[in-house]
Amino acid sequence: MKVLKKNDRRLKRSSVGKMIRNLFGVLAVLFIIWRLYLVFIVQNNYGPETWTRLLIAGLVIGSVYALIAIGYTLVYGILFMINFAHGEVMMLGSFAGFFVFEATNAINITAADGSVTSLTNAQPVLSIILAFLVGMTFSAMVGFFLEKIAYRPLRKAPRLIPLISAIGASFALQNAALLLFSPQTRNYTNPEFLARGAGWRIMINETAVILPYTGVLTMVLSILLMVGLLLMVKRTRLGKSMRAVAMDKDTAALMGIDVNQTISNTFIISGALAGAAGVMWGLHNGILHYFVGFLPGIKAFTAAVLGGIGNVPGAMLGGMVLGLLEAIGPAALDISFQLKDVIAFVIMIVILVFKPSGILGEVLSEEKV
Amino acid sequence: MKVKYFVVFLLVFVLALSACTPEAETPVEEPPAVEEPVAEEPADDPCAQDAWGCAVIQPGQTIKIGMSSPMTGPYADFGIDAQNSGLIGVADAGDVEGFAFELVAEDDEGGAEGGAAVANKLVADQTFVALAGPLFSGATAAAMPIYEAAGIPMMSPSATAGFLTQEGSQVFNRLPFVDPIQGAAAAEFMFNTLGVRNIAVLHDGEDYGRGLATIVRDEFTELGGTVTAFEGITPGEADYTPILSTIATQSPEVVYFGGYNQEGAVITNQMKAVGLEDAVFFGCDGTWGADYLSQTGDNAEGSIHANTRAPEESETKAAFDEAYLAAYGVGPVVLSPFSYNSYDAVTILTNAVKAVAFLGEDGNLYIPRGALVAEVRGTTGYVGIGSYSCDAIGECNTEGPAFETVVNGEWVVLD
Amino acid sequence: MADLIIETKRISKFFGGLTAVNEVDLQIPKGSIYSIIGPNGAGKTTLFNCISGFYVPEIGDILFLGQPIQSRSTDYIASQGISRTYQNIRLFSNLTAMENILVGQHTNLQTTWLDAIVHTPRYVRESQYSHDEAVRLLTYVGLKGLGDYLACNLPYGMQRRLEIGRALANAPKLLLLDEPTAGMNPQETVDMIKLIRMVRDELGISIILIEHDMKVVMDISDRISVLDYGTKIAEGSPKEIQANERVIEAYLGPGGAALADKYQKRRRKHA
Amino acid sequence: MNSEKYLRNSVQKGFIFSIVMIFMMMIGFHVVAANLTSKLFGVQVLRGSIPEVVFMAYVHLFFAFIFGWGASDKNRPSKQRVAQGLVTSVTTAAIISLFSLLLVFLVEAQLDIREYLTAFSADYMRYFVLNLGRPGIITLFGIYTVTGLVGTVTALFVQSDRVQQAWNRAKTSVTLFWENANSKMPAWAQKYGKYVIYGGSIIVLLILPVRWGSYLNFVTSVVGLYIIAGIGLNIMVGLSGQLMLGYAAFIAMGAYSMALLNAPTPHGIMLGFWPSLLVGVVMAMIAALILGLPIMRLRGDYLAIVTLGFGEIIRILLRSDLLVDFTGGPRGIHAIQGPTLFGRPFNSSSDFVYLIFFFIALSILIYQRLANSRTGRAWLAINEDSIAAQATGVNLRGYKLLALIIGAAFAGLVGGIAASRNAFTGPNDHSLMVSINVLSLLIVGGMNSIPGIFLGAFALRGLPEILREVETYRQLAFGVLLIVMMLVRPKGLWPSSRPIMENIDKAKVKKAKEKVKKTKRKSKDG
Repeated sequence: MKVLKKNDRRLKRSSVGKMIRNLFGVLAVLFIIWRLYLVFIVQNNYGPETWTRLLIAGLVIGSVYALIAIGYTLVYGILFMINFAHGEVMMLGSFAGFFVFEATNAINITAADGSVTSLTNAQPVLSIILAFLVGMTFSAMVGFFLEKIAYRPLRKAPRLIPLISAIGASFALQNAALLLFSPQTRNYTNPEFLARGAGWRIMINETAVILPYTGVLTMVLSILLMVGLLLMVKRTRLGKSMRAVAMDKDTAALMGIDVNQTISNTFIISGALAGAAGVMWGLHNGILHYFVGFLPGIKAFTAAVLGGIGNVPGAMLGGMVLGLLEAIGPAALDISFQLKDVIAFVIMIVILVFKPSGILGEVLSEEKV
Repeated sequence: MKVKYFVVFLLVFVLALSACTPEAETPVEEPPAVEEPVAEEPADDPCAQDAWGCAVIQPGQTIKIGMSSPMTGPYADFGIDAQNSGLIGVADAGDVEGFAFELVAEDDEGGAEGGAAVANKLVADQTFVALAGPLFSGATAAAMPIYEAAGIPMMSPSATAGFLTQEGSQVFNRLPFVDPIQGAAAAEFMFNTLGVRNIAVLHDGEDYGRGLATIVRDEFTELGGTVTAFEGITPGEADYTPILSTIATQSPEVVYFGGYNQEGAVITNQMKAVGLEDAVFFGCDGTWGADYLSQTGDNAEGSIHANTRAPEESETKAAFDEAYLAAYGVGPVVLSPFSYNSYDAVTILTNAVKAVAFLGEDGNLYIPRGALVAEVRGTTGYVGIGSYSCDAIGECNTEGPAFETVVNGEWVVLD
Repeated sequence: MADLIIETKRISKFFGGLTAVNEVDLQIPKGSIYSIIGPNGAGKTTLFNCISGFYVPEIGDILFLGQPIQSRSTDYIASQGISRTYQNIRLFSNLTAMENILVGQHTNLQTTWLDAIVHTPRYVRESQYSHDEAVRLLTYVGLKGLGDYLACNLPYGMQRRLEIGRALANAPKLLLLDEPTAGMNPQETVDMIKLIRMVRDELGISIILIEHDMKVVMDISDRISVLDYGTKIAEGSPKEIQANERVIEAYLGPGGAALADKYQKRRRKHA
Repeated sequence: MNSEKYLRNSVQKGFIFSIVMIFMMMIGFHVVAANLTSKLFGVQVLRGSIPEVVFMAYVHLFFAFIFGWGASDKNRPSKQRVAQGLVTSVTTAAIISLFSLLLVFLVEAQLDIREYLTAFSADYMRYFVLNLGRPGIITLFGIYTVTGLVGTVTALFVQSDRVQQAWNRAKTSVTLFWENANSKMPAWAQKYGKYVIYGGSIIVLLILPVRWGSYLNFVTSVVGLYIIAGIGLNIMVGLSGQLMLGYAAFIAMGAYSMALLNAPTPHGIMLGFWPSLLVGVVMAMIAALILGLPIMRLRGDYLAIVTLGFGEIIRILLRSDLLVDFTGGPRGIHAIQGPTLFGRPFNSSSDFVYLIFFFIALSILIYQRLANSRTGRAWLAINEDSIAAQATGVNLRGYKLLALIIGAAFAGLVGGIAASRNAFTGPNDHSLMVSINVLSLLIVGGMNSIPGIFLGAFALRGLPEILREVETYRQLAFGVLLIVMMLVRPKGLWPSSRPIMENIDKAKVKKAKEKVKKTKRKSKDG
């Protein structure tokens, strides 16, 4: 066989790539340091009270992102698909919680002293628990049926197919909510003691910084839920079977694990978490409409990838990092708040360029030869 | 072989397309078959003299008033509200010589692509005579040339971008006061009436809000005041405390916001929590409305917004409110601030149609398009929910806004 | 030195604490069929991966025709003339057999995407040539007429042959075969041995072979190296290796030599 | 045991059907359905008003029939199937009747729940039970039971062996006839027949844009632009396997280059259409290079999210205060000039359709040539198995980058043409939804298949235009259709096939096939 002339022009291309990458990284870091220097040393516009406020806002929004991100990550870990409709599941959960509060508001209870209060205020804890239960249950149901109808038949298909199905589901759920509930913006009526804007007053620099009750509730509850989830994944039978299915479906099936049931359970859990996030969203932010799930959905997906998709602690970390970046980033780098998503995405890209599997993601073995 | 099937498919596709809208068979550029009856009519026939010819409505057909608005996607509430209001307007309009009006509301998704699509779709229909819309400036800019070519008068309830009337369009008119007028009035009101000197200006980064905020900033600086911050927010979010916290460090007396009521309500609610307790929320006509009140509750007290100078609680308004509530279960101005404008836009158009339409001897209704365009442009002294007179470039509201504040959950007009 | 096709100088590769390849020296002469054997997990495939550039050995040099290649990228190494096959077949399974071969020719072709868009005369000439070559190669590995089959639809043995065909399309100087007869029935194995010999004899391509089937190894190898726990424990001609006690122990454990002896005797008795 | 199971399935089905029905009622779909039905019967109904009650009855009958049709399993004996149909129909009927009872109660009690569920107007609720009030409940029960059963029996008949056989026979005879006719044609016709068909279709395509109105021209050019975009994205996703969710950013590059260079505001450079288009294409390619260089290490979903982020960054920057003087901000840029060709300006809507037809043809040519070249095969190899591709000498990064750049060039082209045709571009034209739409059309149509991309573009952009009839329901319908298409045709409407390259004659293929079969059998035995 005739041997053609060899191509000798190829030099060390990979090192050129590495150089560009490093240059990119160094530039990014230098830029950030320069802006931080400007803000903290040269301008120093904001006192500690402002930073505390930003921190609070970042932590609250971060914990909501984290909860939603866990849903993405759980599903991704098992099915390797992006459940694009997850934000819509959250939105529906939020609606369910809203209806609970509307119902408890409508019921009037006459107290012993003759004053009339709504059930929401007479039994605030009960109504909040009820709202969370209903919201989580409803979202879990939506997640369950979503998997059963739109994803299960596609389990063997190439990976892009379920993604498109999920996009379709996202459209369908969003517009179903639009048509059912009208495009009107709704308001959560919180129990009085959880009124939005009310909170503990912390004096910093002789200025009162409000630590809102709803924010604290959101943070505490989401951390509790996340810890609970972690324990469940680590300790319980269900968690073990989830991990087994994530590793290898066929082998897990051979070990006697009901793969379908496990996947359904995963969707139920991720749906329930999204529902909880939805109710928290409503309690903290108050407003609710059919489009409310879209942006947090995209953000939480970003957070999940940032933390290392498929990795539960990673999703939490990613959510928190993203929340803080969004809240503090623009002020800390002295960039317009309009560009906060740009900052978040750029920093995400920088992180991913250097850690291609996210912050906590396992290094995918490059060559499984 | 496969290629052959493919060609067959292409043909089928082409045929299917042509079958879908049979009305579209006749190209719209050339005046339709009106010419022939015209030839027999006397020389002073309006159709023959008209630059765009006549719309011919045959018995059994309706006079179509179009509407182009976002009915899906993030601004669906605006479009659905406009449709709801428009339907009432059409119902109130009654008929012309026994020909009924019909509102054809199409979804333009608020963007240029959709605006052009709707325009092309609508002008293909011979019985379509006038457009109430588009709602958004982006869609309007893209659609205007198409309506212009077809001789369709437009009456937008809410497209406020300044340039829309600056380019010599014959067909485009609008009801809202334009951004320059409102911006100047708002700056003047803040500086002179309220007597504030430090304001922060926020906008939602959309065409409308940003344009307005820019004008307010410039005007206020010109008057001698200080604009402590000029920032854009990301629309659609539910937490604006970070940006409000940074603004609070400059302690402005007024937070001016150019944008829509959803973001406006969120900002109002969150101002208290971040050290802007003493600042006044100053909104625009985009934030005015019942929806804002229901979302902000007590937080709204003392905030100031711009609104059309309305004849106070007219009969028309009361009747409209009642009809809206009965038909849709919610009140007007809940879904968007433009319910009243949409109703008025449709009513002005139907009035104009009534003025120019005439019954032909063949029993068809003739609507000379050019005359209709002129009639709409020439609207004077219209009194519906608001009162409007259009000027030579199609601005129907040159009066400027009235500023209203919230007292005990009610809108109160400030002087 | 000039007659060596490839030489590894004390190369080592670590995975965390595990030493997969430990200071392995190999000198492989041009035109030979050289086998590497050893128990499972001995580091044979890792050695292949080091040579073909998937892994960079932490220590040591790899010289291909006297040039160091140990830190070069995989595609550069391939373009220099080293082709390989895989333990578990890695064909482009949704491409046709023909296309697999055409991809294999990649480094031999010079036209760029611009040529392809414009259809320059150069491109037309080259694509005609590559097409003819691919058909010839298909025939060579015994897949004539199957060129338009999707690779995944071919039977197992043919996939193995196709993989070798793809590797040959590169016009390599050195061919690394990773268990080419794994999972084959006796007839297919015999055909495969024939093919491997033919490649060496007719095309003059040096071959390194990883193989578990001792019959194959002893049959076609010129020289054999034995790896155990990443270390080379023996090297020599097939005869020498068969007699080497360390090798037998590596395969059968301590005392393995005696065991093997006994087994051989018993088999003879039965026969 | 078995019988219980299949009947239980039927009850389940009944539940699902009735839930679907109730959901449709709750979003107010029945009025639209009745409207469409009345149109079918030639009765025009004003928009926003309720048509005559008889059309509601038709809608009920239609759905009941469909439910009955779908009630039974195909492979069960007919008696069981009838039983299934009965059970499903009765379940559906019962639940719908219960729901109607609720509606009647709501109407009679004059409760207004539109505050929460917007569709529940009293008129609509009355209309749903056929304006009959309480007796309407019984009527509905009857309709759903009887019509459902009729549906089942019809399905039984149509799917029975005899009918199926007759159908198959008819089908074969038609194909036979077709083949006969084909072979009887004279030699020249057989040889040049396809050229006649090509020529004919080209002539039809050339004539049509003048014939049909501006709306169809508009739809055609939107679909056409999406076809070009789909071809470009296919190079990224289909050939080289890089999931790209920020394609709109490259389209924006092309659109804004066109807008900034060829519009009176904000810069008034007025470079002309063709140079601006070229600049747009080059800008898109440069953007792809800049994006691609640092992220070549990323794979799969990480790549997807980074490209999504890139798309959002570009969109936000375009509308930000930072660049407002340069890009026109959220207002966008309007009055973008159209092209001139040999001094003739493009002014009718059909001109742009021709322009787009030309570019579609060019794109297909370039795509086909690339896909069947060394470059295209290298991309496919990377997509199939990047490790093995690298070991055959494919420079992974180089080729991935090349795919990004070439794909982006198509996007630049699309952006430029679209901006010029709309005479407008703004940041909202380049949102995430555009990227998702292009990706969806690719997958719905079938990756790596030009006819698939045509079908996909039609389904994704043409269909929503046709669905305008159902107004606010169209996005919902679109979402549901997307799911259904994926479930029914996961490989796309027109899956790709690999080119025949060895060009062997049929006898040899047969021989080879037998050989394959034999070997397969052998290895099975072994």
